[in-house]
Amino acid sequence: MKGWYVITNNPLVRDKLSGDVQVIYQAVSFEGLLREVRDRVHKGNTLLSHPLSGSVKPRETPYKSVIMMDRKGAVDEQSLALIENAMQACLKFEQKAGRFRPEVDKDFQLIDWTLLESAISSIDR
Amino acid sequence: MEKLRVVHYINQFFAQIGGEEKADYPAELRKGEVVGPGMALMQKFGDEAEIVGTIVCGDSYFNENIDKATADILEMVKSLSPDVFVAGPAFNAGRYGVACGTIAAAVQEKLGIPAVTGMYVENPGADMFKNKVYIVSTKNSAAGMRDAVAKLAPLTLKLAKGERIGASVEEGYIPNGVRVNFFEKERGSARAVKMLIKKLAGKPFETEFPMPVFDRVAPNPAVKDMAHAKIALVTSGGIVPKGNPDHIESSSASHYGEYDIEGVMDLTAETYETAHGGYDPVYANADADRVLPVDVLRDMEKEGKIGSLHHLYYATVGNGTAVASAKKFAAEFAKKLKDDGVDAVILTST
Amino acid sequence: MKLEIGNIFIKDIQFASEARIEDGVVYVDKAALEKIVLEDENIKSVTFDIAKPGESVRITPVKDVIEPRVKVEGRGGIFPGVIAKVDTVGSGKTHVLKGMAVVTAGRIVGFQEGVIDMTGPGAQYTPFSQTLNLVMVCEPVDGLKQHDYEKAVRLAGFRVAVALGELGRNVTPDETKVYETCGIKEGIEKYPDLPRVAYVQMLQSQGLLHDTYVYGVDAKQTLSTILCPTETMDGAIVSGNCVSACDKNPTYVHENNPVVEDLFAQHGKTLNFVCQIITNENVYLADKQRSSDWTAKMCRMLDLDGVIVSQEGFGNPDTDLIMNCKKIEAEGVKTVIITDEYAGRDGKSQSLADADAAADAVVTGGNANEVIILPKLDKVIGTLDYINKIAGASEETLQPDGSLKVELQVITGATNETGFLRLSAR
Amino acid sequence: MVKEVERAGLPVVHMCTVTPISMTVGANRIVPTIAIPHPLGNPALDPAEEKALRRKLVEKALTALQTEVEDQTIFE
Repeated sequence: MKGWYVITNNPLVRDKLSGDVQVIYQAVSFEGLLREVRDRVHKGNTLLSHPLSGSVKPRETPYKSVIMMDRKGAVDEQSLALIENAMQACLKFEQKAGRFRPEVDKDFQLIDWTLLESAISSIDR
Repeated sequence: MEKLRVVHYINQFFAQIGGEEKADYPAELRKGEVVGPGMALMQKFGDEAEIVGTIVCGDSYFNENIDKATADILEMVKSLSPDVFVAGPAFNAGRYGVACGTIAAAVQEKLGIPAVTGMYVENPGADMFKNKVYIVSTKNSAAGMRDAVAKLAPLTLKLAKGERIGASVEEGYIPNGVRVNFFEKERGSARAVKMLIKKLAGKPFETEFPMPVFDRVAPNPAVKDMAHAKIALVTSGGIVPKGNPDHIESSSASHYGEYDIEGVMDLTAETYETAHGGYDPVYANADADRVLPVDVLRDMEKEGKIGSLHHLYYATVGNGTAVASAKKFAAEFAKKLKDDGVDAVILTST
Repeated sequence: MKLEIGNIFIKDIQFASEARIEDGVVYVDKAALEKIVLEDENIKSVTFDIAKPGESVRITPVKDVIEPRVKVEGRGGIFPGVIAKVDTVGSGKTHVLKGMAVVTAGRIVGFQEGVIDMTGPGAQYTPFSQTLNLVMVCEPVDGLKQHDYEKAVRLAGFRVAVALGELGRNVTPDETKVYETCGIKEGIEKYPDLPRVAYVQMLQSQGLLHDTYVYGVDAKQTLSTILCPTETMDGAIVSGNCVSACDKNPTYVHENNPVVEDLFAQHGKTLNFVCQIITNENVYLADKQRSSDWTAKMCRMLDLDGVIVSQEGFGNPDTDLIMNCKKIEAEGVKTVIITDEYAGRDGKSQSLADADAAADAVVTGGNANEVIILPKLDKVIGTLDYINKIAGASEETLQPDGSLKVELQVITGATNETGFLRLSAR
Repeated sequence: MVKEVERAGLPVVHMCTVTPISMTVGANRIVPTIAIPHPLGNPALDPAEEKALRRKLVEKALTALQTEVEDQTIFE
């Protein structure tokens, strides 16, 4: 499949994937990343992976990686509903990201990476 | 132990003053008196609480003098410094229900005294106030008094004591949009099996989590004479005068903006912007006509294609999918538009 | 397929030099179990402890809970494809050490969750306050990667549970229950007037700490498929899921799936329990699409009248749940779905991340954001180091008096979405 | 919101990019627009072309308002 890319705020994902696939890395918050994804959906890009992947709660983990398809044109309804619902869901959780000790940060990065990896392996089949 | 103090509100009918012919009876405080349904409540309160005063007010009087009646009754309630305020129950009496809801909500909000009422689920007051005060669900006529009091009295005591209020099914109030946990008698899987058996048999069943519902409103007749029609603009795209003078919040649509565009021919980057946090604002900030087409409508006004563009427009921020909160204030500005003689509305969304 | 479950009621667990079951007491040989655990060179050390209902004990962070079982007749062994060799299970006879559980605990990642309180207000929210728990805390060898650590602890728990189950092989059960389903044609002939019902179980399958295994196969690499419900009673499905403590399914829940049990209770009476359909909850959207398509298709091909759909986990599985529900209903098959809610601490937020009018019959396990105070308990098994670092906990978690102010989501099983508990919300 | 305006007795046309959402929120007269961040514009065009595009959409909206409908209708 062509035209897909990963958008992430997770440095581990950036480092793991660099060179192999197109990665857009932005050093923003979890919600900042969802906002960026939303703007891209508004431009016609579609989601290939779920923006609420994983059971680690929004605002707990600071990291998020999403796979998108570069596409221009009409807004994809499903992508729009998913990203809007995901942004709504964030508001329900207490802001905890950043309160963990530094070594836990690596764990969050790893979990985010493995969730993404599982989605990428679905594309690569 | 001192008894908890309760003030009770009822209408002219339950005070046995009279029916419709006495509905203009003004608000009256009967200090130390227990009237009508108050007797049944007192019985249920036992030693724990007592009604220290009853306020009687005619339904027409209340609804026709709503501001004065509310203010007067608030004073009466305040003078007795109760621990809790009870209104009704109103069963299916519409104006009584609205009065009970209005005054109970006002007592709670203005005086900080917990309040409760009771009515039939289809009473218009129920929909209007269920999210503001606890409304015990009653039958549709006063024949259900015993049942109503059986739920109302214990909830009143809990509120007076400041105890945790359980889920709607436990306490008997009309669901108020706040999800509260409680333990069912059976585990979830057994409840699911029972629900499925009922659903398969075509019998009524009750979901534990109602999905958001979307009702419909029938379309209004078309505009006959566009060349003389007054057209108004409304947008959920958050277009506001530059600087966002009303501080419309970017996400939660808690209020709306009303802006005068008298003499405004074109929205520019210098004069208008978006307060909406739900989309990339770059394009709307560069030219807000992209969301609110004032420029084009001014041209059409000049050309006589439309009669006129209404001098006020209304703006909210709201995601396409999150509509519930917008309902209340939309009703408010819709009424203003109607009163201002607007013929039709163009509503733009991002 | 017909399976006989022989329950051996366990009244107590004690450490002893000789492992055995006598008069309902399980005597555990710590040294022997330690050897079994340390077979895995990735585990440096293990400590065992016992927590009984009513004791002032808190276990955290919990990884998995497992019920010891042993296959005494019929094909295969417990946890096929994982511990026993691959062979179809679900028939013959199985003995169960009823009333006890093996609980694996220990830090795998720094934000891990899972609290079991054996007493106090927290106890009523977890089913595992009612079981006699043998708790094992495993320490990894230095530098072990999280992947390998998770796997090591997961498998060690199963090995210990199987070893304990083995003690019950020759014990006469206190109670015997028989579970039997029929073939398609047989069922139609036997129960011509009963509605045909299946159980659709959604399995968490997203990646590290979010995985489930079916006969040893990672569920995210599976297509939706059919099981005989008795297969799960022999451990056909095991948990590798350590996140979202309140609504993940520990292996114990798979072995004792309440939907399976309660459908069996009605089997042949008010309904014909045809089969169990398992489907996954992947991250990739096309997978969600495919899996829900297949599930709905099978519901149709099996000529079902109704299904119960259970969910696992938070957030994106809401999308799978609604997809399954919508598509199955569209096939003319009636659904009841079981979920839980994240309605915010005040209960006012939208509970699910997805919704549809087709989901008109919902059972809820309650609001996982609801706040609860857990008083200080005398003993902690595992470590409290992470308790104020887990989901649903926050800075003010640890109160001055030693109590914990947390959301229900930290408690293992609190809002379980197979309907394991009585908790609900309105 | 669109429903409340209709409820007040005013014919209303909903100009919106994602028409299924418009259907869900109960609009009766719907005109599809260009894109979420710029429903009535297209920054890729030059200003005159863009305004012409907007004019066309608004004309469509006026047509919708002048058309009797019985049910939810999308004016493509």
